[in-house]
Amino acid sequence: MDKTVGSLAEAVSRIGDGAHVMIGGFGGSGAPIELIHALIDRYRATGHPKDLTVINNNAGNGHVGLAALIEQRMVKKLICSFPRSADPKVFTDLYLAGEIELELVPQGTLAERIRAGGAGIPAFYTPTAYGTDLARGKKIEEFDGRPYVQERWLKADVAIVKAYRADRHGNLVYSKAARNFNPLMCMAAAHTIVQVEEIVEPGGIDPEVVVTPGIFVQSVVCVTDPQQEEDLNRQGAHHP
Amino acid sequence: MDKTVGSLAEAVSRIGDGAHVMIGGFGGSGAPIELIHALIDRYRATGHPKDLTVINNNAGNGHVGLAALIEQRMVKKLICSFPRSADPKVFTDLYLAGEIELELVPQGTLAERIRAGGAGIPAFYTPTAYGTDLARGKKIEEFDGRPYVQERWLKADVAIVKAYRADRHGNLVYSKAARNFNPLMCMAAAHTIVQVEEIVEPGGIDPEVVVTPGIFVQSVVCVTDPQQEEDLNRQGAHHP
Amino acid sequence: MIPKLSNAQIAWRAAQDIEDGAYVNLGIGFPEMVARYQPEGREAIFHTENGILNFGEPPAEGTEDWDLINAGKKAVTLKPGAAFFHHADSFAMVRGGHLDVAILGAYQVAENGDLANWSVGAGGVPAVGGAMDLVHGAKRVAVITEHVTKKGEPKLLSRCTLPLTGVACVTRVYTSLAVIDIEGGRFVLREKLPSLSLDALQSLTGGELHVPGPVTDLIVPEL
Amino acid sequence: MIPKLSNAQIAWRAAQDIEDGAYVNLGIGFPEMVARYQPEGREAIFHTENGILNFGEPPAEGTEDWDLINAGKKAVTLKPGAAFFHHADSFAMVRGGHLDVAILGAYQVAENGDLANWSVGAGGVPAVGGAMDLVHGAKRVAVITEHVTKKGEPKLLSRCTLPLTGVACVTRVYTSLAVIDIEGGRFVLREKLPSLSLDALQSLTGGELHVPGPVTDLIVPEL
Repeated sequence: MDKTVGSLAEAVSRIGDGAHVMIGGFGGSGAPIELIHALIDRYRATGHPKDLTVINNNAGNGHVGLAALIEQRMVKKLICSFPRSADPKVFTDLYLAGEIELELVPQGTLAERIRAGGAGIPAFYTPTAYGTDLARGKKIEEFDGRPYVQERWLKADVAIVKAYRADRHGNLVYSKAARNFNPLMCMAAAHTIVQVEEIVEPGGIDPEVVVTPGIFVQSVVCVTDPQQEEDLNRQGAHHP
Repeated sequence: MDKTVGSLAEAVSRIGDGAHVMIGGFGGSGAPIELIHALIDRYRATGHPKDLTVINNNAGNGHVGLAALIEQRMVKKLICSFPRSADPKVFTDLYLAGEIELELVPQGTLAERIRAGGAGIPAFYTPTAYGTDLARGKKIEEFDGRPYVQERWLKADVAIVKAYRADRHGNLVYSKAARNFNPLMCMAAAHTIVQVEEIVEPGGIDPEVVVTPGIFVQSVVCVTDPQQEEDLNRQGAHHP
Repeated sequence: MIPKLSNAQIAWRAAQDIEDGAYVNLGIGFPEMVARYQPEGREAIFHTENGILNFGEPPAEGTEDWDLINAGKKAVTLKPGAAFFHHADSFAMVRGGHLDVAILGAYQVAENGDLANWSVGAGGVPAVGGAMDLVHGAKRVAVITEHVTKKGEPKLLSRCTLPLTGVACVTRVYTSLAVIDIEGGRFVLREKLPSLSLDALQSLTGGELHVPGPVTDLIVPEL
Repeated sequence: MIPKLSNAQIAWRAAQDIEDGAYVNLGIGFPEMVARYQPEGREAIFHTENGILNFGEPPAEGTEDWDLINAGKKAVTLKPGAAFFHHADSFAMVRGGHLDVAILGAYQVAENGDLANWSVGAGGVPAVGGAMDLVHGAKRVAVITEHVTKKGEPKLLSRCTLPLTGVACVTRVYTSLAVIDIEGGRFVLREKLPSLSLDALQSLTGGELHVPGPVTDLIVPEL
């Protein structure tokens, strides 16, 4: 069993128009910048994929990564908790012009909805957002005398995520707080594509410390020295 | 911050009559034998705690650990998925005599209910058990044209669990498949008591490999060379 | 005496349908035998509910590690690329549709795919374990079983009479006599022992066998 | 000019109520200052939504690791005994009642404990982050805030007029003028600046201040 693919371009080659795409990371931490840029490069060469629905905690920052994806007008709708950043101009301009849809979800509910998608739980109840605008139109049920909001699972056609190290079976470990949404998104997508700094043989990761078991991963691509969104933005980088 | 306690007796000293007690382990693997036996010893000395509701995957095996707890008549009700074992006589006799209650829960639903208890999710929907006797009387709801069963969270007053190593903050790592229900039960109890083979200073466990963060743990007790239920039963052991 | 496959031969036949790279859960007991007959050159990864992916053969007697067991509480070993995880993550794999195949035993299977394999009804101590979870989520849920009970009664029925494990969940049944798919609420015969007539097979089956296409000879090596 | 506490002084006052051994989440921005004023001899463990327990001070400029940030996306360091975990486990800690204290900023707080701190209403891009989760689950949800807005309007009100973050969730408010508990749907005054009369404080407060017990002088060091 070998889930490695040879290039970033090959890794993102099968993402289709209209796909629901989960993109890992919290801000720039754990964001798969190289995979996102490969997707942009493909779009600029072929016109595909377009009309994407993207699930991420944020809406990008500056002109690289998710912000660059939005800037290319590849994203029809964004599902996120916090579309603000140091430089949110790309998303903000399109949103205020009514040219991108936004589904705003509380951060913990977003995480739990993604986990539910991966775990085969179609709906659950949470106290979060009860009595607020973000619960409008949602089913309310009382348990033990307290009201809760019903929330639905979130699934995706594809997840593109970043980890630190993988073995050829797709077992993953992460680096520090770059873990965040990545392990959940691996679970919730039909096809999960991971970029890692290092690929080792099976047995090269202690079974006790695996964070994402390989069953949740379909493709692994090696990016030995990945860029950090924060560094790129401090340099004023643009992609392309 | 130091969550260590000096003895098994002290660790279990505050469990009250009628308490809901989660006991970690899957069969003998990950079962906190020494903590269970300390609880039995306290009961034999003081008459407390009694009328316990115990949550465990199984109903014990032979005459040690959970089986011994049941044999002492300390358990009023058992919530489990599989009350059969190589030697299930203790539970079976009491059950057939109508002297212990049983709530039978599919294993995956049991795990998810405990996680939900720990995660503040009062109810969720699962396909498991739909159309079977174990869904009787439960709320059914359709999502995307498929019927699902509503299940409620499970919480406990106390969890007694087994891990491999702890630091003084209660961060835990486990040994192999002895992990099983233990990390979930740590999350779902108001007070979690853990027995470990080794206690180290904070910093002695790599933050990347912590399985149970210390926030879910209240008491840690050291049992350097814990017994395995399987070995005890092969020796024909009884407790006391 | 009707010719029939041994348990090992049924397990062998089921093993031939497991694709290279498949993630597989084998039910406790008889289904565990399927792992022995993986075709050469194919690598399946086995999952056990209690939190291991990619476990292997039992260890030598006397070298067991009782922290390293499968769902049947039998000692196992690890293969390179194994992973441990807790019970909620384990059943996320099951319920979330991440397993390619689950192979389970059965008391009864109905032509609509209903499965009964956890309870013989009233009396005794009920125990369900992971059975009701395993029938949901795996991309393919197959059953391996004797074609009839020890008393000679059909186990493949129009409707199950024993308490159900799951509704409309089974898609293929490997029996001691035949391989039968469940499609559109019907038993569809795919393979049968060459020495057995269709009529004879039908007489041992509690629901109607449909034969929309060719029926292959069910040929299995001596084991 | 009304005398009032600086932000640092409000944060200092809030920090005095954090017990030894408490697990604490501090909201993004102003609430983060509370971490600086932990009383000597007490050890609190700080949680950040993006998956760290027991993080510490920011690193020196130029030594940041951008994989090691807090929920405000600022670089942090680790203390001994830290742990990493994914977002679902992180919010299990929040929603599951495992945090002892959450300290948040506010646009408005109502006497029934309602909090508005995520949206100033129509216009602009809405963003909620973890605010709606944090108000549920922590054993104690406290707010630190100026007593009035920059325009001098009360932030403590009978009812919030801005979009709510959570219903009946706040139990204590530390302001630039006073410490006020929310009990039984009422503002209960506990401490006020000694130079400020009760009438003056009431005139700056949009809901009735109840004084069922002694009111302590709110005394805070120069910072």
